[in-house]
Amino acid sequence: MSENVIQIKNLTKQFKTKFGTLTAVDDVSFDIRRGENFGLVGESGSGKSTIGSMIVGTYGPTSGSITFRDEIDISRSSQSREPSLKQQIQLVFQDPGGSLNPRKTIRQILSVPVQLYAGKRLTTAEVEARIKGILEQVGLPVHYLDKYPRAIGGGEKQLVCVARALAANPQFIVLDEPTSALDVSIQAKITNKLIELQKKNDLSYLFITHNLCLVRNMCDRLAVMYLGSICEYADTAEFFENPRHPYTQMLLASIPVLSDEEERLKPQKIKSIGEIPSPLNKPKGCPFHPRCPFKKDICSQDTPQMREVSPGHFACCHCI
Amino acid sequence: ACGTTDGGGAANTAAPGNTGAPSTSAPAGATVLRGTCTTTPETVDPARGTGENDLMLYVNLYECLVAPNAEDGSPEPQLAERWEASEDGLSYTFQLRQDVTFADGTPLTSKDVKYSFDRMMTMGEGFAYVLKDVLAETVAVDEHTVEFKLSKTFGPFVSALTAFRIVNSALVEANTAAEGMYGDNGDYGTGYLLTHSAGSGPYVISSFTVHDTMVLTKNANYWNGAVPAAAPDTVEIQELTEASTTKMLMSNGDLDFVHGHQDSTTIAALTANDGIEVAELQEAGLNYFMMNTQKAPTDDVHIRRAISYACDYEQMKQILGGAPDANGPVPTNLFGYVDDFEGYSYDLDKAKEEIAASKYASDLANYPIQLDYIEGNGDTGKLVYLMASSLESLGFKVVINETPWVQFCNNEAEIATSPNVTNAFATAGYPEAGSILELKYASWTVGNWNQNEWMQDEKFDSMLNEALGTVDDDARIALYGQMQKYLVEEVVPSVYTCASVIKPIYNANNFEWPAKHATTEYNFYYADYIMK
Amino acid sequence: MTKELKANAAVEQGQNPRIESLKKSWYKFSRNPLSMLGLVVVLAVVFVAVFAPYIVPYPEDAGLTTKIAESFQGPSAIHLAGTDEYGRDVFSRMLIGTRSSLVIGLLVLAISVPLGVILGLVAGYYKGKLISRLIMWVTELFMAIPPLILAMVVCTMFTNGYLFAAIGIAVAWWPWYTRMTYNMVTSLSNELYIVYTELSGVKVLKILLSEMLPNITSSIVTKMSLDMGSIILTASSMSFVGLGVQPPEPSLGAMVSDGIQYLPEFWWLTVMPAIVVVLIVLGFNLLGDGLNDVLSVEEK
Amino acid sequence: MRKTVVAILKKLLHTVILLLVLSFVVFSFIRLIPGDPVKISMGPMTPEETIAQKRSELYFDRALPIQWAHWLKGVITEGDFGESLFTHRNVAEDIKQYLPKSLELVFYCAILILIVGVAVGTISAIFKNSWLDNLIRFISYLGVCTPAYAIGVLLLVFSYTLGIFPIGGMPTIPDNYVRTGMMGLDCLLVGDFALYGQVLKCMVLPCLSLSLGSIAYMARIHRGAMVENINADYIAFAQVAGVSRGKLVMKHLMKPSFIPTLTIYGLQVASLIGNAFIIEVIFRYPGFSQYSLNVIQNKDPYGIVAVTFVFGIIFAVVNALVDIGVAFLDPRIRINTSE
Amino acid sequence: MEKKNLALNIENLSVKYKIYEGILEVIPGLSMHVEQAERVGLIGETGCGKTTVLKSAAAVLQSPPAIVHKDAIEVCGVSVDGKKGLRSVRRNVSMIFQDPSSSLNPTLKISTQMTDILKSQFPGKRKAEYGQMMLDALDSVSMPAPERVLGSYPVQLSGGMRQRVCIAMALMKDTNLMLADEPTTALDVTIEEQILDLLDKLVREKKKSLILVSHALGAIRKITDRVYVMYAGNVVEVGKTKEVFEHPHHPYTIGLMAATPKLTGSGIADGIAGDIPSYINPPKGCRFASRCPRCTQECLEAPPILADMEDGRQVACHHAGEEAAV
Ligand SMILES: Nc1ncnc2c1ncn2[C@@H]1O[C@H](COP(=O)(O)OP(=O)(O)OP(=O)(O)O)[C@@H](O)[C@H]1O
Ligand SMILES: Nc1ncnc2c1ncn2[C@@H]1O[C@H](COP(=O)(O)OP(=O)(O)OP(=O)(O)O)[C@@H](O)[C@H]1O
Ligand SMILES: [Mg+2]
Ligand SMILES: [Mg+2]
Repeated sequence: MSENVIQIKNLTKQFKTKFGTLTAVDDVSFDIRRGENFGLVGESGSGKSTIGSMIVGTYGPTSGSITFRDEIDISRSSQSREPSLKQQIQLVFQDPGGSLNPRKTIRQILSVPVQLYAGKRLTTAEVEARIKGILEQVGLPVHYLDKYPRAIGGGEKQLVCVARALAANPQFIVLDEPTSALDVSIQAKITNKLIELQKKNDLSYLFITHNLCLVRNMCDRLAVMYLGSICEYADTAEFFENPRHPYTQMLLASIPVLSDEEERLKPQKIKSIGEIPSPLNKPKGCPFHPRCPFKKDICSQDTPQMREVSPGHFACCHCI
Repeated sequence: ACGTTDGGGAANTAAPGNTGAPSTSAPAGATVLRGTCTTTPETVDPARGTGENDLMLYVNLYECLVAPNAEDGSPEPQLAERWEASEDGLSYTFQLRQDVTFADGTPLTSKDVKYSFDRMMTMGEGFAYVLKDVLAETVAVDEHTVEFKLSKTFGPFVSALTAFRIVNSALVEANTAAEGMYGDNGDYGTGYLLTHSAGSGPYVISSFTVHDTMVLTKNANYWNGAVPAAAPDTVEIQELTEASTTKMLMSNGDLDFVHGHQDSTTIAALTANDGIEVAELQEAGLNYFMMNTQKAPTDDVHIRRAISYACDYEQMKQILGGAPDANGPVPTNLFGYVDDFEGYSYDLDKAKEEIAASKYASDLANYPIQLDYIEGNGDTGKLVYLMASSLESLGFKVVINETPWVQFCNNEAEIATSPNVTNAFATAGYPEAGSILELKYASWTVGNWNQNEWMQDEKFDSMLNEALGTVDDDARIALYGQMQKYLVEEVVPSVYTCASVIKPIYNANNFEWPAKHATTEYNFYYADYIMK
Repeated sequence: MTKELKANAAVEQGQNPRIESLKKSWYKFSRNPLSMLGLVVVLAVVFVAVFAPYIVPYPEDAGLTTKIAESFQGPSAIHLAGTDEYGRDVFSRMLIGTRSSLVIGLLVLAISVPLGVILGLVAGYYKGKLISRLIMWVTELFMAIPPLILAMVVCTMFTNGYLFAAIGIAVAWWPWYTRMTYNMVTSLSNELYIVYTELSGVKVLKILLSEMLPNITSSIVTKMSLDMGSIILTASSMSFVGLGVQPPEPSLGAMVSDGIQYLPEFWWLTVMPAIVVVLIVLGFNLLGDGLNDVLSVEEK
Repeated sequence: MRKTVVAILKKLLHTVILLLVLSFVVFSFIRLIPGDPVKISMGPMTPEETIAQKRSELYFDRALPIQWAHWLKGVITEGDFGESLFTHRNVAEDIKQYLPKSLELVFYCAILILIVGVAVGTISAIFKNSWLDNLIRFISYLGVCTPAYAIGVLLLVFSYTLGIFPIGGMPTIPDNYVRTGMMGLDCLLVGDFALYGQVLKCMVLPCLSLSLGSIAYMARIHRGAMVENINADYIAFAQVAGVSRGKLVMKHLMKPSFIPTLTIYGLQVASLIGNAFIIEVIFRYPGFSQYSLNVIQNKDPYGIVAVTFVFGIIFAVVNALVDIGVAFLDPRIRINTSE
Repeated sequence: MEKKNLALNIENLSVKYKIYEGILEVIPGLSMHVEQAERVGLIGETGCGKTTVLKSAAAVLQSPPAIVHKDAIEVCGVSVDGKKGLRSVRRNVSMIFQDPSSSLNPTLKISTQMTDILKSQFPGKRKAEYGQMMLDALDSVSMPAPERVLGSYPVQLSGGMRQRVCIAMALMKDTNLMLADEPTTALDVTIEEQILDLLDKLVREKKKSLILVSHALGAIRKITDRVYVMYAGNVVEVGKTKEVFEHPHHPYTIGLMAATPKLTGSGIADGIAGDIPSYINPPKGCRFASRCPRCTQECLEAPPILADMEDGRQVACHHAGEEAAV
């Protein structure tokens, strides 16, 4: 299965703000394969959500392209997309509370995509049956249908969000930090459910998070972003064994871990220093160079290019 | 006195000078008279105002060729020494006094008289309408002789001159703006006269803030002997609409007099205080229910008669604090009033008969009577209520509207917006029956608030023209008499409720009110006041 | 606490969730004595407004009655709030005057709320587009003038009466609803559930009506209740200067202003209707605050 | 900060343009209403020619846009707002006469509202839930619900019976004193403190009647803001970090709490001028609101336009001042608009 | 244990919040202590009452809505009771809050906020002296460009800088006890590490006692000696940090550890289903019962007591020592 679900080429997104142009995503390329769980990691403000938003069509890119299943160009905003495309690409947000309408019961919430994407008029009974089917898939009891979102817990809300995405019967789901608003104990339940559903429904995921440990445990491949650009991009196992980019190393080294065993897996010789600059005044050259312990003169001059350091493992650094 | 009640039509409270604190504008030791009224004049220009409040001001600042006399209001010389009319009644020659000077010391000459009349007739505002079709030309024959050439005979001519005031032409001309709507005459001094006086009267304006305060001070150069020392050195009149404030100021002693149509409760409350008294001044005017002769159902004379019978005259007079009777359309104290017909009395049975005789008898409910009155005009609201409930008991449907003054005027300007009946006080413009008869019933004076009757009666018009054109007094009175009889017995355009009496309240501890003058505004001639 | 439990339990069992949630809100609401006081006052006002002509001692006094002989009687058992200059019973007139206050309030809301909310929804949804700018521009235009002045200007342009007083006030009032709705809709547009429905291709009208509107109704209802008070105050200030309801029909503001000239001797002519105005406004304010508590807490 | 000011000035300009459009709307409206204000202004029996002449002088016989353009030209080139049919003089002069007096009244009210409102609100918040707090809350609730005219009448009667303050009117200011048109200020400028005292004394009642409602409202808002901020983390943090209690309340708590208060304050002050007419009528205060009421009731076209215009400007200026104040208090806004 | 030597001693603390819906019985009866120079961790799910405990210790809990009962809260031997006590307790604790952006006054400059603290700590000094003290304080938290920071408002600083400022401010007071309430949750991993290291260093250097609350279990493990695990207002497990992390006894702790994704990539256990019970009418037995795989009738009826285990650990579970069951 090497067919690409999503292929991103030279994607750039700029926002015009009061204080100038903000390049949220800067010349990013990667692809997501069919049935794959692709992790996108990076610190806050690095542009992860912006990429996700462009894929689902919240807004179009400034430049670059996004291709769906190697053929359909989807680098347009959602308004100009046809319904079938909207159906095939779904989205789950970080904040489960905010993504459910507090004035609607779970049944009403779920019936929207069910009816919208049915392609024909459904009877009430049909809708009901489908809703129940989906609810069962995500493992929520049927009596939840009559509750308002505020009456159920955070984890359950997120399951409803997943159910709502599934109701469209999609091929690809963008998961924008689906668990970071939840407690660890609940996070586990959701991630496991997501993996299970992926297998069952032959789904592909773009899994956006800043928790590297989580990516380690559920993604097939991952990309690390820093200030709008991707700095490293590899298979999960390869990445954790052999991180190449100084930022990824710093990131890994910073992870607080629970056991000595894990401690040993972390790169030892690098320490976190400096502050993350504002994306509004990005450093010239390599965006990471002000914090980089290995920086050379060239780093502050030229923007490094993405290079394949080993098969399937790309990094973007002058020093490799 | 003239055709309008006070401008605001509101209860004429008069504002004292400054009550909050002692006046600082008057020099120490000067006597100050403080009064209020609900609306102060908008200008000091004698060519513009016709309202009671305007006139109260004018009499103190300006003078006329002739003035009404104190006993009966008939004209007597003021600035003119004597006059004579030509045989054909088309020319009047006036000999002016030689000793008159304006407040600034300039002597008054025929030039001033000509200027004043020309100015008024050109501007066309104020009382100009009285002589509009009559006065052809004013000629200054020599320095102290003026000749008026008329285009047609006009019986009340001399009487009418009591409304035409003489201004200081030199002063006004010196202060005329070049640009204005009067061509060569620029603004004709209207700008200057907004806030300045230019007359020969015993007082001059020393400060005038529109709709707020006006301050009058003695004319030091008064030609007719010095203004009596007992008269107030300064008169401050403030505009004050809120009756309660007026009342409190008055009983506090912060106020010397309150002008106008206060309602009876206020008067009662105030006169309970020691020294506070009320003057009763019968105006040359009446309270009318003016019935629209063009609008159903009041276009039917039977309905109008029914309304006349439905009016509880006695109680209404009582409400107004015991006002004298009105008998017919002309005030009883006016030159030309004739009493040779029978008026109406409160008689519901007769009213019912009249209704039965009318074409609306079976259909009263479909012809509601709209009854308007002026907001805040003393006790008139009560009269209207009394009338309305009486009418309702007869089966009419009555809609009452308490209308702000301006709205009232606006409505009356056109037949479409005029109501069936209005209640208001109307007064003569010059002291003669012809004035009020023309103002209220001539077909050419419709569209003014004094005439909600909307009379279009050819017979009446020709009678009126004939009367006004008659120079001989007795003949004219006889004609007036016929008109009154005709109106009361055949046309029935109005209900004549009772005479108009204004009741200024004053503090007798502070000053002494002079002997009564037949013409209302001359009761506010401050030179006659005696301060204590 | 037991009631609370029951309410909770009912929700648990998944009966009609909407009704249950209403019940819960009601329970919360009813526990606040001030809100309940507000509700009681408002209900009483409504009751009085509807039935005043049938319950007052002298219903005829709302009209043209004149009983000059009985004028200016102080409060007594026969005339609870005394009589006025025409000898009419002030108590009866106050109660009947309540009706016009309420009717004007309702009329104003009936005009300004739908207008304001619809415009606000459209402007909010199409934020940044021409239509939105246009709407908000007009809104600002109307908000650039003090409401009372605007209302009076509009009022004097028409003739007097209920409807025109209401139109006058409504002209000054709708922009506030537009702006409020606009603000809420623009912030709702950033809510993820709206973003989601937009992304999934739900029609605009449906988003506005079934996703957004239910989320702003509670704020609008709260504002309406609070506004009732302000509108009644404004209307009474207007009738204080003679705009609006015309005599002989009683209106509270006009009663106060007419009574002022009889101060201080006949104080009841002003004081009594003024108290009624304060009471009505107080009632609506208390109710509004109560609703605000319940509805905004529910939101969280 | 400079950029903030620029932004605010831009907004002001925007408002002025808005108001010009509004004046056009008002013009059209006035032309639409039945009745002829020109005729009414000239007295009952004035002949039609004279009225027509007047109409043409006032541009009332011209097409609306022409009339409006003429008016606009007058306003822009010579500050000429047209002639009032109510006072027969230039509206600009009327404004000059009445507006300063109202502004002065509002100025004193504004000070009163600010000081008393904030003080009462602060006390209420500090003694949250005590009997004092409850009493204050109760009174301010009542205050918010009581119409200004009722308060005015009440004060009038009280003061009448007690005889403490003058119950209406203002002392006459000698003509040679007049500089700004504000009575008190003129007295101060001339140095006549005795008269200034009298002016102040006369202003007490109108000021009180006009402010009490707003004071109550401000107290409520300020209390709310304080109470909300008391729970803020930074207060707890400053408390643990050892900031003294006085500083904590008067500085660390007051400053952020003042932001919402100031916004409401601006609205209140701006609306004071519009709401003042009843008070001005009751207390015989010769101010602009009363004038507005008069021109509105007289349907005086240029008067109404000018009044709406002036109110619009006042609203805009007050709002701009509040914006500046808020930006001054709240660095978040300042920095966000100027970086 | 010699109580006099304790940096903090809380005995049988109970906290209720009165809110619109009713009374939240958040903390039913909690005891904990911190010894001199000891670093203690406090972990638990969102809403389990960690902040509440810290705030009660620092005596800054707002009442109302909080209703506090306790047998004792003593900081360095001084009880918080009475006005005097309160003041001296506050003098003896410093606290860093969860969210650096909300714990600095947004309307005051950093220098103003710091000076106000200094003025109350060291009254009567000259301006320049205060300035120097502030610079020193900022230096001690390795703040880049401290002068610029002093002249800034909080909005002008990044999250990491704000947290440094908070720490500097907390350190200005010479106290024995430092309470750190999730000082790093709002920050990114790389910055989080810097801040934790800094805090660790300072506390060690100055021999302060520390309570660190954190969601990041790794951080707790790195810095603290002893850890309290809380669940729904109760302490469910206490012990040496390393030991608790390696061999958790309480089913909640066990679930928590298992659910945390590991760098080793060994997969994720299924976590703990369900939510914290409502604090309005909390269950009368064990509050964890509804989510507990070991739950028995006993658990539903009586709340377990924190009991000593043979390995020095304390666990509040009716089934303590039955790890096998999970
Ligand atoms: N609509 C927008 N307008 C302007 N700037 C935006 C917009 N959306 C995002 N940004 C900016 O783009 C940058 C990247 O944002 P993005 O949300 O993609 O980051 P992220 O990696 O998802 O961060 P987080 O982990 O905090 O979610 C940020 O600096 C953000 O402020
Ligand atoms: N001021 C308050 N009013 C009402 N309830 C409160 C208040 N503060 C806290 N609570 C409630 O008390 C419970 C415990 O709160 P606390 O803040 O102590 O939890 P926490 O463990 O610090 O959570 P987190 O990890 O989210 O910071 C929560 O359920 C919260 O809703
Ligand atoms: Mg994001
Ligand atoms: Mg917390």
